[in-house]
Amino acid sequence: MNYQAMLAAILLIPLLGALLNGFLLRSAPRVVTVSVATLAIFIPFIFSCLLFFGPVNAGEVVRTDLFNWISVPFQGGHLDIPFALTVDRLSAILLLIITGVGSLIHLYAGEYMSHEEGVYRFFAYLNLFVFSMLSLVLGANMVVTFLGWEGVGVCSYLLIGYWYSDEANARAGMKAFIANRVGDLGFLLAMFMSVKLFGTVDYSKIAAALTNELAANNAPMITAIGLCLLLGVTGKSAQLPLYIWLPDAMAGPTPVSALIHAATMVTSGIYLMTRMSFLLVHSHTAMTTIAVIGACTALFAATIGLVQNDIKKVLAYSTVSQLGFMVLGCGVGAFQFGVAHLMTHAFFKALLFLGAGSVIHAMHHEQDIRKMGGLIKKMPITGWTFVIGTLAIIGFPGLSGFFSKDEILYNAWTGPFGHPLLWALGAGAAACTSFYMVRLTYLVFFGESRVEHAHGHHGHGHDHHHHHEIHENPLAMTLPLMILALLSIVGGYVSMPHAIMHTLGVHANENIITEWLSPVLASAKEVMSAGHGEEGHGSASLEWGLMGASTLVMLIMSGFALSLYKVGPKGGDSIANAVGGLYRLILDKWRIDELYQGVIIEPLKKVGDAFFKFGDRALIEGIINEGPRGIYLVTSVLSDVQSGLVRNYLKVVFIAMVALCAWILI
Amino acid sequence: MVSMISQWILSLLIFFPLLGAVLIGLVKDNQTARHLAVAVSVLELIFSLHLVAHFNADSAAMQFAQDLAWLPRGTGIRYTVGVDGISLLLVMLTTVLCPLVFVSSYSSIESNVKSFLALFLILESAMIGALVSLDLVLFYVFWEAMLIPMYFIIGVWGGKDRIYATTKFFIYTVIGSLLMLVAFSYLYYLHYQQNGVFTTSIIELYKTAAGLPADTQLWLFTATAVAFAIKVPLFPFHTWLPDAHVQAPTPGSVILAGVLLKMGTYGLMRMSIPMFPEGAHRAAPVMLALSVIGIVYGALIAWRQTDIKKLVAYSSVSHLGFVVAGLFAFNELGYTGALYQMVNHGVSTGALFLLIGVVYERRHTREMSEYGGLAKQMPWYAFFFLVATMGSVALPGTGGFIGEWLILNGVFQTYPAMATVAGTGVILGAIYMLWLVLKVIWGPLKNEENKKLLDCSPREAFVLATLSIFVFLTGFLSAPLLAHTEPTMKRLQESVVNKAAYKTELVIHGRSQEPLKVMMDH
Amino acid sequence: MSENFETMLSMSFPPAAFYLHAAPILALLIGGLIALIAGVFRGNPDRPNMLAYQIGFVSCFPSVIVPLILLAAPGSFGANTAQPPAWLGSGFLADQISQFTFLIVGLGTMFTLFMAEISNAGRQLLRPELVCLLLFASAGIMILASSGEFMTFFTGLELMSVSLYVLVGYQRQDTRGLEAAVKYFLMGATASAIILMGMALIYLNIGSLRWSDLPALNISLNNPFGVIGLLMFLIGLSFKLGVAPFHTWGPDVYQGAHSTLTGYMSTLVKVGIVMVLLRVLGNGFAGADGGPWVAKVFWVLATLSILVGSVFGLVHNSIKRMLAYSSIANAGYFCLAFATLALAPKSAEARQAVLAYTAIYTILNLGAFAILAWLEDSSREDLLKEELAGLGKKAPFAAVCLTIFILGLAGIPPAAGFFGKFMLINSAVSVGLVGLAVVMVVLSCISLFYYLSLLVEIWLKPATRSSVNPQDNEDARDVRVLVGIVAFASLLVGLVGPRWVASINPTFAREIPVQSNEPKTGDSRSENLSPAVGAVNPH
Amino acid sequence: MLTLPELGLYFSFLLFLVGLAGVMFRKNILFMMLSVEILLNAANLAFVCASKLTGTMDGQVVMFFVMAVAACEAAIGLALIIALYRTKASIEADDLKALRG
Repeated sequence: MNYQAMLAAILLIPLLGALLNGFLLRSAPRVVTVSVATLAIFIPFIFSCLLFFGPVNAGEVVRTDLFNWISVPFQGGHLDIPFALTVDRLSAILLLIITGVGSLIHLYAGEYMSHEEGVYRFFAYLNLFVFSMLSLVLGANMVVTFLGWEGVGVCSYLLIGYWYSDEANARAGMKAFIANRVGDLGFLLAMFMSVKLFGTVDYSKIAAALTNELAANNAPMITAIGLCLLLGVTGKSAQLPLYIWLPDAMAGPTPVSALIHAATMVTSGIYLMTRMSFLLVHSHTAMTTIAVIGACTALFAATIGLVQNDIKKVLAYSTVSQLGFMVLGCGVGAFQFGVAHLMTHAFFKALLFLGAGSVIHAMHHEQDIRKMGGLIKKMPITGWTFVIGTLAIIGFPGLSGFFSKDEILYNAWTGPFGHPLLWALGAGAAACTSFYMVRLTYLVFFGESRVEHAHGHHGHGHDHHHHHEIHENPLAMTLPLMILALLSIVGGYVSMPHAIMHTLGVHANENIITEWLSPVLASAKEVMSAGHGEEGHGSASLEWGLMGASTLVMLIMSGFALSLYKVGPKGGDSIANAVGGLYRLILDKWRIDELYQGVIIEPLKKVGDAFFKFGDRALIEGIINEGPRGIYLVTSVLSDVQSGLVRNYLKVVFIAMVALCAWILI
Repeated sequence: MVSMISQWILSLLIFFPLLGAVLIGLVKDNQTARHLAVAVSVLELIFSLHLVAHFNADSAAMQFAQDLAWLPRGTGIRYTVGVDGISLLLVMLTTVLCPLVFVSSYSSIESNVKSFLALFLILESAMIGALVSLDLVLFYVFWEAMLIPMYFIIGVWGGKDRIYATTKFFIYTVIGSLLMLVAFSYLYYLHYQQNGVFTTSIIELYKTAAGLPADTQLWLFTATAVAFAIKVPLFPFHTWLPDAHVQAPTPGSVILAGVLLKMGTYGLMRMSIPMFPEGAHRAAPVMLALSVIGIVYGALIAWRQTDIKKLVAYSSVSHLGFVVAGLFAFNELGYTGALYQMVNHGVSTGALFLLIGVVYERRHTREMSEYGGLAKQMPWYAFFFLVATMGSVALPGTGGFIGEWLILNGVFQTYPAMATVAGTGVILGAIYMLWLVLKVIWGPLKNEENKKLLDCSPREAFVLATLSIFVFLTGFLSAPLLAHTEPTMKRLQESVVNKAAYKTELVIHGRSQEPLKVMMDH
Repeated sequence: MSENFETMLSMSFPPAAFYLHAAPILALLIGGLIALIAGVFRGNPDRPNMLAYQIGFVSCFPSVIVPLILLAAPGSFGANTAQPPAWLGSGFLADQISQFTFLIVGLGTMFTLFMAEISNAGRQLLRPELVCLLLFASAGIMILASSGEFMTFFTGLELMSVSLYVLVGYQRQDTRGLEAAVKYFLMGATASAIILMGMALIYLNIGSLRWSDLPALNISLNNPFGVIGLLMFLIGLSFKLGVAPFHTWGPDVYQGAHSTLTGYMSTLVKVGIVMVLLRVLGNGFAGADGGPWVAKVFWVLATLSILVGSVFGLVHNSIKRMLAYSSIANAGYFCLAFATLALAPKSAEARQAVLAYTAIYTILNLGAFAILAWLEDSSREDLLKEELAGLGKKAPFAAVCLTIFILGLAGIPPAAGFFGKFMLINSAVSVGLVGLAVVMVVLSCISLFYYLSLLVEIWLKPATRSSVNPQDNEDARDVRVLVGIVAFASLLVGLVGPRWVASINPTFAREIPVQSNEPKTGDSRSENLSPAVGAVNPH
Repeated sequence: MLTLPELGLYFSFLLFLVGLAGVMFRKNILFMMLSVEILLNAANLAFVCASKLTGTMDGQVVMFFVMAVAACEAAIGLALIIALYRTKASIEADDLKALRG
C-alpha cells in the first residue's frame, strides 16, 4: 500500500471538502453538505486507521514531501523547508483522535445545525479546521506545524464568530485569535532560535543535531526556546496567562466547542511539547516553568469552574483545568501521560460538550443550569452518557480519567521534574473538578425540573416551530454520544499505573502508552535519566497512596457537591454568602479579563492615540506644516525690504557691495 | 527571434504604455478608452511573461539588458536597462496589478476618464522604467517621472483635502530625491577621480562606491537612504502616506500601496545597500531601530483609526517597516523575505484598497462606524475581505507569512532583541486588522443604508478573486518564485558581508559584457 | 602693450570670413535701422506696423542660419575649430560659444516678435520703434557675448541696456511700465558705472582691455586694487544678471513690463551676461589665493539667490513676480557654474553646463511668459495666481505646456530643467563644491511650493468667476502651435538635448584650446580639472 | 608723494563715492540721474589716469566711448523723466512705489 499517498490524502481530503462546500456546494441541499463534510473526515479516518495499525504500529515513520515550500540561501548553505508530512507514533494517536472524534462530531453537527441557514459555511470551516489540525500534527517541521497552528486559530476565529450578527460572538472570535497570536509569537521565536542554533526547523534534524554537548554549550538558548514554546502553548492550549479566550470561545456552536475547544485544537500545545520533548528536557528551568504553569492553571481554572452557571462555561473552565493537567504532565517529564490524558480528555470532554450541546439543542439554546434539572428522564441517553463523562473526568476509579489523571499526579510528585507541591496543586484542582462536575451534572439532569416554558427567541436563524416538549435527540446526535461514552470508559487503560498492572498481573515493563511512545520519547528519557539518576524515586506504595488519596478527595468532594445541591441551584448560596467578596471575585473569573483590559489593552489604546495625536499630528506634522508656514510668515515680513523705493534698492546694492569687499579683503 | 525579443523586451515594456497613453489621447469615447487601457495593460502583462519564461534563474546577472547611447558619450550617462532577481518580481507585480487597477477604475473614475487613463499608463511606464534602469540618471528620471502622474491622480481625482495631500506627497518625495541626486552626483565624480572616466552605470559604480572610505560611504548612504526611506515610508518620514492614501482615488491607492511604496525599498536594495556596504553596516542599527519603531508605531496608530483607509494606510507603515528591517538584517533570509514581502504587501494591501473602494463607491464614506454586518448583505465581499485580511496579517498559507517569517527570522539571526520587538507587530497587526473586520464585516447589520448594498459585481469579483488567488499562490509557490532571486540574493549577501563591491554584469541577448567595453565599442 | 588697439587700427578692413561670422549682428543692426526708417515713411506711428515687424523678423534669419551652418559644420569657411578665429583685435570672438549665443538670441528674438504679433496687447506695441529697439537690444546681447575685451563689451552692454530702458517704459500710458523703466534706468545706469569703475581698476592692473590678458591680473589679497576692481566688475554683472543681493530691481521691472518683454528680458539678457561671465572667469586669474575667493563670492551669491528666489516667491500672488523670483533662483544656479569656473577655469563640464542651462532656461522661461502674455491678452496685465484656476479645463493644451515649463523650471525630470541643473550640480561637485550643491538643492525645495501652487491652481482647483477665460480665436491657434513647439522642444532637450550642447566646443577664441568632453581614446583628462592659474605668467 | 595720475585716480574714487551717495540719498530723479553721470565721469577719470599710469592708450579710447554712451543715457533718462512727469506730474523717486513687495 502506498502509505505516502495515503498520508497526503489524509491531509488533502478535508481541504477538498472545505473547498467543495465553500465554493461549489453553496446552494446544495443540507444533506449533501453534511455528507460531503463528514465523508471528508471519515475517509481520512479510515486511512489513519490503516496507517496506525500498519506501518506505525510496526515502528516505521512514514514521511512524504509534498513540495518544496520555502527555499532560501542561508549561511552559505540552504534553508529548505519542504511541505513535508510525517506520521510517527505520536502523530498517529492524534490523527486517530482528530479524524475519529472529528467524524463523530461532524455527524452530530449535521443534526445539531439542522435549523440553521447556509450551513455550507459552517461545514467548510469545520473541514478547513480539520485540515489545519492535521497539518499541525503531521508537519515534519515547525513551519508546517505552524501553518496548522495558525490555521486552526483562524478556523476557530471563524467558528466562534459563526453567528456573527451578534457582535459579542465576533468579538469572542477576535479575542481568541489575538490571544493565540501572542502565543504564536513565542512559537515564531522558537523557530528562529532553532534556525539560529541548528540551521533547520525539521524536527528530526533538530533532534539529530541536538547533542548533549550542544545543549550544554547553548543552555540559555535552549531555555529560551523552551520558554518561547511554552508561550505558544499557553496561547493555544489556554494556559495562564493566555487562557482568557477559551471561556469566551464558547460563543461558537457547541459541536465546535467539542471538537476545537475540547478535543483537538487546544491540545496541540501538548502535542508540540511532546514533539519537542527531546529539547525541552535539556532545560530544567523551562520544564519547571511548564510544570508550574500547568499546575497553577489546573487549580486556577478549576476554582472558577466551581461557581459558573452556564453549562458551557463550566465545561470551558474544566477544559482549561484539564489542559493544565496535561501541561503539568509534560512539565514534570511524563510526556506520555500528558498525551494519554489528552486522549482520554478528548473522549470524555467531547462527550460532555456534545451532551451539553444535546441539552442546549433540546432546550432551544438555553444554557443556564439554574433553568434546567431533571432532564435525565426526558433525555436518558444524553443524561447517562453525560454521567459517564462526568465520572470519567472526576477520575472515578476504573474510568479513563482515573488512569490518566492519576499517572500525571503520581509523576507530579515523583517525576524527573516533579515536586510534592505540584502534586498538591494538581490534587486541589482534581478536588475542585469533582465538585463542579458533580454540581453540574446534578443540576442539569437530576432533581426538580426548573425548565421555563416560555422561551425568548434565540435568533441565529433558528426556525420557530416550538417544541414545547423536551425530548431526546435523534440518533445522529446520540450515536456519537454513545461511542464517546464507551471510549471514555475504556480509553484510560492505555496508561494503567504500574501498581495496578502488577496487581492485575500484567507482565509488561511499561503500560501501553509508554511503550507506544517510547520511540518518540527515547532521547528525552535518556536525558532525563542522565540528569536525575534512576527514574522514579517513587515506589508502588507511594503510587497506591497517592491514588487512594485522590480517590478519597474525589469521593468527598462529589459527596459534598451532592449534599449541597440536592436542594437545587440555591444550595451553594450559604457558602457563597459566607465568603461574599471571594465568591463574587471567582464568579467574575477573578476579574482577569478586566485586569488585562485595564493593564494592557486600554494603555495600548492610549499609547496609539498618543502616537497619533502627539507623534504624528503634533510633532511630525507640526514640523512639516509649520515649517513652511514659518518660512511664509518670515518672508511676508522680509518682503517689506522690497519697498519699491529705488533709493533703498541702491542702498542694498551698496551695502552688499561694501560688505563683499570687506569680507574678501579683511 | 527570441534573442531579438529578449534584447528589446525591456524597452518595449517601458515604452508600450506610453504609446498606449498617446493612443488614449486619440480616442474620443470614454468607454473605448477604458477598454483600450485594459487592452494595453493586458498586452503589457503578456509581454512581461517573456521575462519569466526566459529568465535564467541560475544567474545573478542583469538579464534582457540593453545598453544604448543616450546623453553625450563623455558624460557616461547611458540608456542601460536590465532585470535581475530583485527587479523581476517587482516588474511582474507591476504588470499584474495594472490591468486589475484599470478594470477596477471602470466604476471608480467617472470624470476626466481619458486623462486619468493616460496618466496611469504614463505612471506604469515610469514604474517599470525605474525598476529596470541600470543607470543612475535614467533611474532618477523615471523615479521623478513617477511622481508627476501620481501628483495629478491624487490631486485631480482625489477626495476633499486632495490638494494638501498631493502637495505634501510631492514635496516630501522631491526633497528626498534631490538629496539622492547630490549623492549620485558626488559618486559620479568620485568615480571619475579614481578611474578617469565618467559613468553613471550602476554596475560600474558598485565597484567604485564599495571602495570608498567608511565615512564617505556613510554620508552617501544616508543621503540615498533618506530619499528611499521617504518613499517607503519609514518612520518618521511616513506622514505623507496616510494623507495621500486617504485622498487618493481607489486605483491611485492601489498602485501607491502596491508598487510605488516598493520603489523605496527597491531603491534601498538596489542602490543604498550594495553600493555602500560599509555605510550600510554603520547605519544598520539606526535603520533597524527606525523600522522596528515604525512597525509598532504604525500598528498602534492604525488600530486607533476610524477611517478605514487611514487604518490600512498606517498598516502599510507597519508592514513596510518589516521590509526595511529585513533588508538591514544583512543575511539572505532578510533580503529574500523583504523582497517577497514587497510583492505580498502589494497584493494584499492592493486588495484591501480595492475592497474599500467597492464600499466607498456604494456608500461614499470610509467611516468604520457607518458599516458593520456587511457579511450578511455582501457574502462574497466578506469573503474577499477576509482573504485580504488574512494575507495582511501574514497567516501561514498566504505569501505574507513567508515574507514576514523570513524577515523576522533574518533579523533574529543578527538582532534577536529587535526581532522580538518587531514580532509584536505580528500581534498588533492581527489586532487592528481583525478590529477592522469586526467593525465592517461582522456584527449586526444596523445601518439602514447598508441593507440595500449590492454584493460585488462580476467585474469587482473578478479583480478581487484574482488578487485572492495570488494571496494564496504566493503562500505556497514561494520556492519556485524565490528560486529566481536566489543567485542575486547570494551575491548581495557576499557583497554586504565582505563589504566588497556588488558584482554583476549585463547579459545582452545571451552574451555577457562588461558595460565599459560596451561603451567603448559604441 | 597696446597691441590690441594698434591691431584694430591696422585692420581697417576685416576679411570676408568676419562678415560671415558677424552677419547675425550686422543684420540685426541694419534691420533695426531699416525698420525705423520704414516706420518714418509709412503709416500712423501709433498703429501696429506690419512692415517693420516683417523686416525685424527677416533680420533675425541670419542669426539662425549662420550659427546653424557654423555649428553643424565647424570646419567650413576655413575656420579653425581647435583655435577659433577672432577679429577686431579681441573685439569679436568667432568661436562656437558666440555662435551658440547668436542662435539662441536669434530664435528668442523671433519668438518675441512673433508673440508680440499674435497678441492684442502685443500688436499695440508693435511699432517700428519697438522692432528697432528689440533688434538693437539683441544685437547688443550678441556683441556682449562675442566680445573678448572690455570696450566692445561695454558698448554691447550699453546698446542692450539703453534699448531695454526704453522698451520697459514703452507703453507710455502705463504708469507701472514707466515706473519700472525709471527704476531700471536708474539702477541699470548705476550698475553700468560700477562695471566701468571695475573695468578701470582692472585696466590699471594689467594695462590691457583684453580678457585673454586677464590671467595677468593679480587678484591675491595683497593687491586690493585688483581685488576691488574684479569685485566691482563681477558685482555689476551680477546686478545685470539679477543675482541676489543685487536683484532688487528685478521683480519690480519684470512686473512692470509687458509679459512679452519680460520674457525677453528674463532670458536673452541673461544669456549675454552669462556668456560674459563665462569668458571672464574662463580665463582665470593670477595670484595664489585668487580662485578661492572668487569662488567664495559666487558661493555666497548662489546661496543668497536661491534663498531669495525660493523664499520671496512664496508670498506673491502675481505670477509675473513669482516668475521673476524664479528667475533669481535660476540665476543662482548659474552662479554654481561660475563658482566652479573660478576654481577650475578650464573646466569643460562647467562651460558646457552653462551653455546647456542657458539654452534650457531660455526655452522654458520664454515659453512660460508666452503663455502668460497670451492669457493676459484676454484678461488684463499682471495676472494673479488665483486667476489661473481651472485653466486645465478651459485650455488644456496651454495648461499642459505651462505645466511642462513649470516642472522644467522646478527641475523635475523628465522636463528639460532637470538636465541643466544636473549638469550644473555635477560641475560644482567636480571641483569639490559639494556643500554648495547640497545647499542649492535643499533650498530649491522651497521654491517647489510656489511652482506647485501654480500647478494646483491650473489643474486641481475649479474655475472661479475671476479666473481667466482664454479666447479661442485664430491668435490662440497660433499661440498653441508656437508654444506647443517650444514645449516639445523643451521635452526633447530634456531627453536628448544635452547631447547636442555637449558637442559644442567650449574653447574661447584666443585661448589655449580646451579639450572637449569627447574622450578620444578613453584617456584621462584630469589636466582639465586642475586650475589653469599656473598656465599664466603673473604680471 | 603722489604723482598727478595717482592723485587723479584717488580723486576719481572720491567722485565715485559722491556719485553713489547721490543716487542713494537724493530723492529727485533728475538729481539721481546727474549722480549717475558723476559716477560715469568718475570712471572716465579713472580710465584716463590708468592709461597714464600703465602707459597704454586703451583707457583714453574707452573714455571717448563712455562719453558717448553717457550722452545716450542722459538722453534716454531725460526722455523717461519727461514721460514720467507727464503722467504723474512728479519726478520724486519716492512716488514710484506701485511696484513693490
